[in-house]
Amino acid sequence: MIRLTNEAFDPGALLTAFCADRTETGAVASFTGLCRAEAGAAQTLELEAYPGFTESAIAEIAEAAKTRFALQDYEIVHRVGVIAPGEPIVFVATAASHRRAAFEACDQLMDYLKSRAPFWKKEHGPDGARWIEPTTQDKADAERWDKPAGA
Amino acid sequence: MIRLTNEAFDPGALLTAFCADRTETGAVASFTGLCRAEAGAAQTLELEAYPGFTESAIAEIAEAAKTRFALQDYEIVHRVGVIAPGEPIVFVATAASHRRAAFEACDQLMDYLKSRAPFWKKEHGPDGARWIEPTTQDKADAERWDKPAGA
Amino acid sequence: MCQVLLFGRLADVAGWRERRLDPAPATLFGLRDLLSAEDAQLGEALAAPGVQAALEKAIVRGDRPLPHGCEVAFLPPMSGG
Amino acid sequence: MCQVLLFGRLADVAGWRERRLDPAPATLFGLRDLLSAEDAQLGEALAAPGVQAALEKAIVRGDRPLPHGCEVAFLPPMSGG
Repeated sequence: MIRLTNEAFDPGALLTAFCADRTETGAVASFTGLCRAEAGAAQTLELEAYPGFTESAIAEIAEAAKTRFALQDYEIVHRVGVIAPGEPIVFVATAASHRRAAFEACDQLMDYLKSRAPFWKKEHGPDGARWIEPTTQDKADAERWDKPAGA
Repeated sequence: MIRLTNEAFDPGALLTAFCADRTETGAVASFTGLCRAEAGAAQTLELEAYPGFTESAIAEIAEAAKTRFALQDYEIVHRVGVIAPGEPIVFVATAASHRRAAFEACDQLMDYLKSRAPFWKKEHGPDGARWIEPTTQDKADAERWDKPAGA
Repeated sequence: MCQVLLFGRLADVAGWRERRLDPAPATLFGLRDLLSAEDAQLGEALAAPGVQAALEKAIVRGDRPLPHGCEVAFLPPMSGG
Repeated sequence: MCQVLLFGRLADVAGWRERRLDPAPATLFGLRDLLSAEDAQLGEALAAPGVQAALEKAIVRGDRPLPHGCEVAFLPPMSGG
């Protein structure tokens, strides 16, 4: 399931629901990205998506990861709009028989979401607002997955 | 925080509490290990710990990971006693400024917990009960972390 | 007729996010030229490296005819989430 | 006096998990010999590869004197969680 939301969400409630009624899942990995205050350097974050387009782009990546890592299930919830420090921005959970697949799929999905997913991000800080582009580290992280599996 | 419990627990409630009031944490990774039914091959799992000894052994590993990955915080909850299919066995959460550290620390803690932590595990299946030892894969996973960082 | 959407800093530069053009130019390049002629700053921003166009929510490269009633979006480099 | 704890399959083999010995042998090896003399199957299980002893919740290798009132545990190979 992939969902964009304007409202604050509780990652724990999502994890509870995601883990429920699983008798053949051994491993659930999750990642929650939170908005950092950066000691006052960033006050709020503003995220814009292109509804329809953004979910499709994420779904393409997520379905490829599902196949690659033989996932049983995944869930991706991404906040849009104005986000205050301490609030969750993104939640990703993956379910698999064994933990390596769950971890690697979750890690890969986050790398794609952070560097390549169609969001536009503005940081509102004490010196005004600025648009953010992916960091060099984010790009390098995402490129780790571009080689074929096992290479 | 490290805790052993005889009672079923909700990983989502733990994640909610772990994420609360964090304004300088960018990344929370979590892992939930669930008891698999294995299509009837395993009916319940029975886990024994040595109270005091087991928590200390885990704490030593967790504190080393906290230093190695510059974690802000971690939480480890491990079930003991009789565990039914679908129930959570273990929950690990890690908090860091950035996601790579949170993921790697969570992954490492799970590798140690699965292969080296002082638990004794009995599987009760249709053909009776048997004591489990770490799989070769579990041992290999844990050994990935034995080399010094960056090697 | 077509619906034009701007995202990220393109919307900030233009001062609008969504606009209905009726009549609309026949092609994507015609639309970009029209927007650039009306607003030189937006024209410059649209020509910046990494700006992409989407027609009916799919990225397109090069020129395309614009069907009646279509949705065109101009997307600056994506920030990631 | 000392408190003896068995874990995992050692407890299954012995049929007990915890036992108070009073008086207790003076050393860890003395304790192991006593338990093995009483129960040959437990003796064999204690001698199996990977079985470790802990004194006051700390793993010890080799023989040790047993202080009065101490806790000794015998631990078969750990399964992990």
